[in-house]
Amino acid sequence: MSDTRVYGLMAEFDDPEDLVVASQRAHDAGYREMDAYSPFPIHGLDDAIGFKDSKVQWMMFWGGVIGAAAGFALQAYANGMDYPINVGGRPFISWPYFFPVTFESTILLSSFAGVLGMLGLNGLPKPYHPVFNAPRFDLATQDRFFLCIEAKDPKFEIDETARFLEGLGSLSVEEVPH
Amino acid sequence: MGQIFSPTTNTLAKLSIYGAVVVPLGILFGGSAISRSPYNTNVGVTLNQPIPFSHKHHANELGIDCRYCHTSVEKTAFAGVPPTHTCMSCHSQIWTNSPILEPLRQSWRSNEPLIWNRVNKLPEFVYFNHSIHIARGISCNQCHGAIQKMQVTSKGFAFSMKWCLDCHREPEKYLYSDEAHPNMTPQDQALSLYKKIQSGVELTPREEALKEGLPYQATAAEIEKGKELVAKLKVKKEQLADCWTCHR
Amino acid sequence: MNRESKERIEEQLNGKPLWRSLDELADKPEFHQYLQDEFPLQAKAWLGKMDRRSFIRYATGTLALAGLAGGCRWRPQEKIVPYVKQPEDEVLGVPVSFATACTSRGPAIGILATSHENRPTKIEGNPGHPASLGGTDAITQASLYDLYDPDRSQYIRNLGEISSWDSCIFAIREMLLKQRENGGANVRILSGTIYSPTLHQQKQALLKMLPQAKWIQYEPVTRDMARQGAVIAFGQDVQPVYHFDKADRIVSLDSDFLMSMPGSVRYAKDFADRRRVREDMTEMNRLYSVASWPTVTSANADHHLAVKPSDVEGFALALASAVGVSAQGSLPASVPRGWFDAMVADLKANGSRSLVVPGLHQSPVVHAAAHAINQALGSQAVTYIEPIEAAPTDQMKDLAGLVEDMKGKRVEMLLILGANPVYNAPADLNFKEYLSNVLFKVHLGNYVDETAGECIWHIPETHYLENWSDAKAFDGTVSIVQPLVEPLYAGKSVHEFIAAMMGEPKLGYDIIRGYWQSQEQIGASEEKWTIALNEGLVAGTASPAKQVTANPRLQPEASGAKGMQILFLPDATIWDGRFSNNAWLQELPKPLTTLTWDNAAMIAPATAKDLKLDQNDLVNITFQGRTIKMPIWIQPGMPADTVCLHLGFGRTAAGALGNEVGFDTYALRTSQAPSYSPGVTIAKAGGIHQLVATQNHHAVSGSETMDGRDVVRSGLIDEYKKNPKFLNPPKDEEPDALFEKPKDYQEYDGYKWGMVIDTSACIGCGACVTACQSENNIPIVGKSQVQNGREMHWIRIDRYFAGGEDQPDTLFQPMTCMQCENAPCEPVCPVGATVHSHEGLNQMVYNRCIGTRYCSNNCPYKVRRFNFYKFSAGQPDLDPGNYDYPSLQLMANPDVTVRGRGVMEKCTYCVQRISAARIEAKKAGRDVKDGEIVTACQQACPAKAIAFGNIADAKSEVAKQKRQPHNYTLLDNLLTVPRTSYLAKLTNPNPEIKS
Amino acid sequence: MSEASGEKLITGVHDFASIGGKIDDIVLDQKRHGLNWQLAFAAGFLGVNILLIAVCWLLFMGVGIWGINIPVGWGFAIINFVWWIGIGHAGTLISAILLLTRQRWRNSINRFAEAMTIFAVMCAGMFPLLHTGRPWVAYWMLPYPNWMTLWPQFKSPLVWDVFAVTTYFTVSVIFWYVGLIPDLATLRDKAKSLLVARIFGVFSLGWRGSAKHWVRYESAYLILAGLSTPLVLSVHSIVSLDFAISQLPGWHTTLFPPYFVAGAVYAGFAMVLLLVIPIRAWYGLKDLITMRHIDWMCKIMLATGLIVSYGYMTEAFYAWYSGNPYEWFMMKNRMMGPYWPFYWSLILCNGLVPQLLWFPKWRANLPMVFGICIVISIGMWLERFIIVVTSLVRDSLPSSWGMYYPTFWDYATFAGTLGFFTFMMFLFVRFVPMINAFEMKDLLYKFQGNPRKRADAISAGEGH
Repeated sequence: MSDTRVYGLMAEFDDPEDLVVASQRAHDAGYREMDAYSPFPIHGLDDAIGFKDSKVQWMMFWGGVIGAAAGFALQAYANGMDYPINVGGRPFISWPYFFPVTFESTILLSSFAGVLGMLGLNGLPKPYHPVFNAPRFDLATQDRFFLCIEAKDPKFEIDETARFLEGLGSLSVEEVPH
Repeated sequence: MGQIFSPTTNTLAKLSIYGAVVVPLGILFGGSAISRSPYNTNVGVTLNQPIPFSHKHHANELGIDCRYCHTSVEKTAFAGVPPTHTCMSCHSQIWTNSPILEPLRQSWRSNEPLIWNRVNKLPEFVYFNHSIHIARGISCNQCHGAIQKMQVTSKGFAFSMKWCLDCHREPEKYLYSDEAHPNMTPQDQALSLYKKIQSGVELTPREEALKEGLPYQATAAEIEKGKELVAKLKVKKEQLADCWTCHR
Repeated sequence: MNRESKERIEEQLNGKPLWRSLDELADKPEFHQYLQDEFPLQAKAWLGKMDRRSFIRYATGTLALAGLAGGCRWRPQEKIVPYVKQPEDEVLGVPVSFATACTSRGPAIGILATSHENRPTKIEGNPGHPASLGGTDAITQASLYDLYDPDRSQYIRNLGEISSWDSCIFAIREMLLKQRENGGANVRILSGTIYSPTLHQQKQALLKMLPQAKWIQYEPVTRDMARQGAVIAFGQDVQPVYHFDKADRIVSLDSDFLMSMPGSVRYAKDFADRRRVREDMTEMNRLYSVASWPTVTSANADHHLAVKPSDVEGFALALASAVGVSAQGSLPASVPRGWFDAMVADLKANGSRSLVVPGLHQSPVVHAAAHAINQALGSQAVTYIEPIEAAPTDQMKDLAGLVEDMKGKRVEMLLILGANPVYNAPADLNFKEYLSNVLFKVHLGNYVDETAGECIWHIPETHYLENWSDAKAFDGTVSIVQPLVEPLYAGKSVHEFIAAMMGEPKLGYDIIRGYWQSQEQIGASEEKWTIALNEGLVAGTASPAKQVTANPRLQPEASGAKGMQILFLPDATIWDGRFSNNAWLQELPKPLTTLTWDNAAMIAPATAKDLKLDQNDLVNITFQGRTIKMPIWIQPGMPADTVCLHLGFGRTAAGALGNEVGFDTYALRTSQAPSYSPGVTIAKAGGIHQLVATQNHHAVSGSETMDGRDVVRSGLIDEYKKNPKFLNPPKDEEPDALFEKPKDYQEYDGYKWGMVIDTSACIGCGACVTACQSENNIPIVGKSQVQNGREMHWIRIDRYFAGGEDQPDTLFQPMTCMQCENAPCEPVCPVGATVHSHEGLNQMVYNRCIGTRYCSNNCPYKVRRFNFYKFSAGQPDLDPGNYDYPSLQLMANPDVTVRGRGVMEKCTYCVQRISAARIEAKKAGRDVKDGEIVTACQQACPAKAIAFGNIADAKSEVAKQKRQPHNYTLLDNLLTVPRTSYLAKLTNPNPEIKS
Repeated sequence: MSEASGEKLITGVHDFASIGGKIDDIVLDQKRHGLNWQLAFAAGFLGVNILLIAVCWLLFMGVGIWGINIPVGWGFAIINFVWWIGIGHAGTLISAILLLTRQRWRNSINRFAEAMTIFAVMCAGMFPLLHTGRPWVAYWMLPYPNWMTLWPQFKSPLVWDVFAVTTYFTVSVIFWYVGLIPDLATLRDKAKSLLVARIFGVFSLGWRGSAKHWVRYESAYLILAGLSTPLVLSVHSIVSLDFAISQLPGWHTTLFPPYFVAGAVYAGFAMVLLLVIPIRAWYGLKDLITMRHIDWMCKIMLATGLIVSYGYMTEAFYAWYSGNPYEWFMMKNRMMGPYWPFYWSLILCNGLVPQLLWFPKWRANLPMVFGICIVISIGMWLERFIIVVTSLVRDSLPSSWGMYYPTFWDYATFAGTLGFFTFMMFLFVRFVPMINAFEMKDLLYKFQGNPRKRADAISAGEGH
């Protein structure tokens, strides 16, 4: 049964390893709706909270494919079909000549897909987010490491969960208001 | 320092994303729409002229042949604008004291030319030749719109390069010969349209479109005939679309 | 300035056509008012504006003068201004051409002048005229610019103040009446050489009225020497006419008969006709040249010797005695004996088909000797006629006499008709100084020049395209000069002036018609008159050959002179200075030197070494006590110990463009030594003057630069007879293209335009360059821009030397856009502004060009030209002087876009002419005939070295020439497949002479 | 990268906070920017003004104000374009290629180098635009539907340039910005005033450092790097095709692409060092940008320098070996023609001087390194001059040969872009964290574990 008064409970650690261990144990304990926060990427943290995602890679791949197709199509249509013009006796459609632009458009669309995809999937831009309500959360981008179990987790029960988190050797556990 | 933005900013953020997509597109399409509108092309926009000359009246109601005033239209690049003398050849007899013709008489007396505002204008680097188009039987209305309907003359079509190329690339869609009068010269055919309109004979759909100054989609059959005509007139399609055909 | 007065005038101006209004205006007080408080130049500027107004009035419809303004609508509403009454004969937009004659350089050259809506826009040769045969020279082409020159004199001036025709003629009449009392003893008239029968008659009439008066003719470049030579040889003055078509062996005694003689244009054709080698025509003439400076003629010679001016005489005498004329004189040391003997043998062997041609600036003895030699050889290639000057005299002597009279204050009234003695009289006469002794001086001329500045009255003279006149050609044929346009300014022709002065004012037409009324060739017959006008010549006026026999006493005069010699010559482009303000001629690279906008002291490389002089070094040249400072130009092919100075530069009152260009060499020229003389010293003055040539590299074949480059091909006719393909050896391996042409281009069955240039026929005179400039609205750019390599000529004449520096062989190669089928310029253009047409033209679309200049970088022939500034508007330093200038707008060819700033341009094969012909053919339902399309360069070429046409038509001239075994394309290793190809240059040297 | 060497990448005793502080305070504490900054910035600003004047005059008069002519259609504009683009390449190389090859030492300089790339490409981008005769219609090089039915001519290397350079610029900006997001978030959270916090807040897009974010973030960042690598190689290859595609002796050679890329990296690293050496001193970043970094950059310059020199030799060799008189003359003309001093000073600058970098003691001598970098920058500029000008002045037909003399306006425009570059660089230094803080923390953690733990351990030891 979840709790709607708060967004969740936020535990603070001062060591990356502690955070990984804590997350792992929270996950083992059956918590699912949770997230860990750190100033820099920590290897294994995603597995610890049981998070898998490879959408970005695929978006970039397809972005590239579309870019390549569009790039070549544009040139073939423009110089080959819409207004074919003889320049120095070269063939109207000539892939070696069209390669550079095709290549560049591949890169361009792929990187757009990647970045926009990454932001989109991360739900950014999102200037307001409840976790910022946590009093010490501004350290999350500096030198502290946080684990937040969210209230929407079915297993979430405020006192129970608080105790559980303190048991993980956190420096402090605080409520994150909405 | 905790929360620095209010929840509404998230909505703003989302909006800004849509904006980033919509606004540029809007500018792009809006711009091109304007550039194709009469505001830019002057199609159908009438200008103040010293005399409100009516093609409707002279060409259609009176049925004066185009060549009476535009003498060199089938001989040279320029159609030619009539000298005062041409107008006076009639107006020394009729409407001799109508006020709207005063500028004309003034010009005649003082040997001062009439100064008209130019309606149809191509850029300096485009070289258009009336005579060859007439010699292919292209009606005036094909480019100038429904002249015989114009109380005051205005531009019939926006002379865009694409528009010219439509015909220069596929002349077979526009060249035709009048079934009714097979052995009429192309020149006469080009200028016969008005006589037909006046006599009220049955017009072919193509002629109907020309009369209205509307674009016309040639039928498969007509295109076939057009192809034959192209071959007969030894029109070199490829050469027609070469740059130096119009630009030098 | 006074606003309302200006407005008032402008109203009146708009009122009536230009040409009448100016005359009338000149008398209106506010007009004077206006012009006083306005600088003349600005006055000109807005008078110019009127030109444009009236021009618009006359030219309905759109004329492409505005350049590349782009197609946006935020432009002033354009007007259409039709005629009130349309002239009967005029069909709008159709150029009309009239036969008349160009008299800019004196003797007539028959021309057909093209006119668009009453504006002369192009000058072509008159195929029916003996002096032209369809060809022209650069000066004739450029005479069109003179008509529209913004700096032309536009008002009658009294002591520099604007005055009126009436007050002027009144003053002159008054003076004349006074002078009549003593039979005009104190009246002198000074004119240029008279070639006009009518003018001659008027002269006689005037002298009848004033029996004591004297009429002097003076021009800096005369045939005084030739005249004296003829007298020595024949005891009378006759003038030779050469028939190069009948000459197999030609010896040029320091003559430049291909370029700077009366009749040169005709001579060039006759000469070239004998050098056009074809598979089935391998007989060539042979030209020996003995020259004191490198000319187009010596450059085209099979054997050429560079000798001092004075040695020519020795050579002539030696040759004379060698062919059996009694003459004393020994062969100069500078001439190799073996060379000479072989030549003599060759001449004798060819007897009557040999010809010796003396140079106009050579001494009388040389002329006499030449006549004697020709007679001794029984040459059929020369005939003798009455001189074409109406009254041949010793001009230098007469001028000296005039100065004497002025000195002695015996001259009270001096009428100077079209002459400019203050500038070009010999220095020792001090003409300017003594002119001040004359009270009443009148000057009639095209410009307010140095002389006008010294005169009381100045009257603008009409251009030959503005007036009625007549003139004799080199062979005596008379042409009627008819106007194509009313005088642009308050001009009077010399005929009208004299008539008015004598109290019977008449229109030019009546004067000329009146004269011919009295001549049996035309008489009263209107039909004959019309024919004469239409054909551009009066039938049966060619002077008949005279039978004369030469028995000259030939004694050496000048020969054996020691030390450095000085040589004065007219300039190749601006002649004696009369064309100084002609931008086209100033910018036209001079043959061989490719020098522009300057003259220089030409010396041989060897001499330069002796004197330790370098290109551009300023030197003091001292001759007979006078010194001028000018730069050195080191020219291969100059004889040692000779310094060659060209006349006509250093003007002070030529006009905005001509002033202060080059150095005034008249300051050294004396009446004793008008052409050449020893006794000159050259001393380094320190400092340099940057001379500007369009081709800075004396690329000598076999040298470092030409090393291995297959650029120009030339060889001996004997080789050719053995193996016609010897200049076209098969490639060891033919490289083939990496790609296949688009189908519809391979299969296109329409016209395929192509060009062939016969380098054996091309004499390198540069007429084509100016013709192209005129036809295609090519702007001039000025010295500083040419120096920076930004000249705009679409066709250039490349000049290569072969052999040593002292007496190199010269090869000319006209270069235009090659219209390559695999054009390297095309694939690199990012916007497709230069692309290929189905007819094989390399199209340059100005209005699409964004100006990356990549095409030019990638053009191996470097024939593309770029508008680095708005050259067409005179930027950056030629304002006024280009197509935005009102009077010059009238000159523009309406069928060609005037290019704006930042776009590339190049030769188009005169596509406007192709289009016109194609459309006419289409309307007539036929194909374009061979020869129906003639490019501007081809039409102008006096030697007819250029062929153009449809190479798809095997019977066309161009196709025939392309099949010749010595036809080759330039840089074919690059696989550009040019449509322009060359016929290799073949020479016919004497096998006996080992070089 | 071994642990041992890795540790040397951060000197001095640091924990997450102190490293963050060192980087962030430069931005947050504006008082840190003293006279040095002001002087450098003033110089840059002067340059910007020169640039503005030069460009206005150019647009008013036309390209005639430059020294270009026929035959030399391209002059300073294209030389500078290639030079600037080349400089840009070091940035991408450092951030992308070194990331892929897991060269950890890149972390302290990549942000800086990327910024340099962006500004260099801006400078480069100006020239092709300005050098056209009619810049106001230069947009015709872009494909857009129009009622002339005209398109760019895609077979032209100049259109490839347009696409390559714009793509390169866009991707570089994206890459740079993505790298910035977490650091901007840090600044947001450290900011003292609400306004500053909000500004950084807007730009950091609400980054929270969540594990889920990091996963996607890292994969996107890595693949971006993967894309940038071929991109950077392609860009200069394409630029080199401007020459290689043509038929001009001296341009028409397949050697160009690799040798251009090497040259680009060469010049780029020189520029990075020119900027890094003073700035690390001014802003006390010696702990983060250590001598080892400089040492490695010197080695890379040495390597690329050798490649470039090899390029010169190959060029000469093939000119001779081809047996093509035009090619061979071109080579002789470079060495002995009117521009011979340029060629030999090029060999000196790019070939000989950098050989000093073989010696560790020179690589450790900062003034010397700085000097060498200047020499290399000049040398690389000369290389482009030689390629563009000497090939054009003496082409196939001796009749059309000319000379090229740059004018005042050529120099002014070039100086102007140098100023613009400095101007932008120092704005960047002042308002954006110039070192990638989160990667440095990561680096610190990877090589030293959690510094606080270590500190506790030490104190515990003392407890005994």
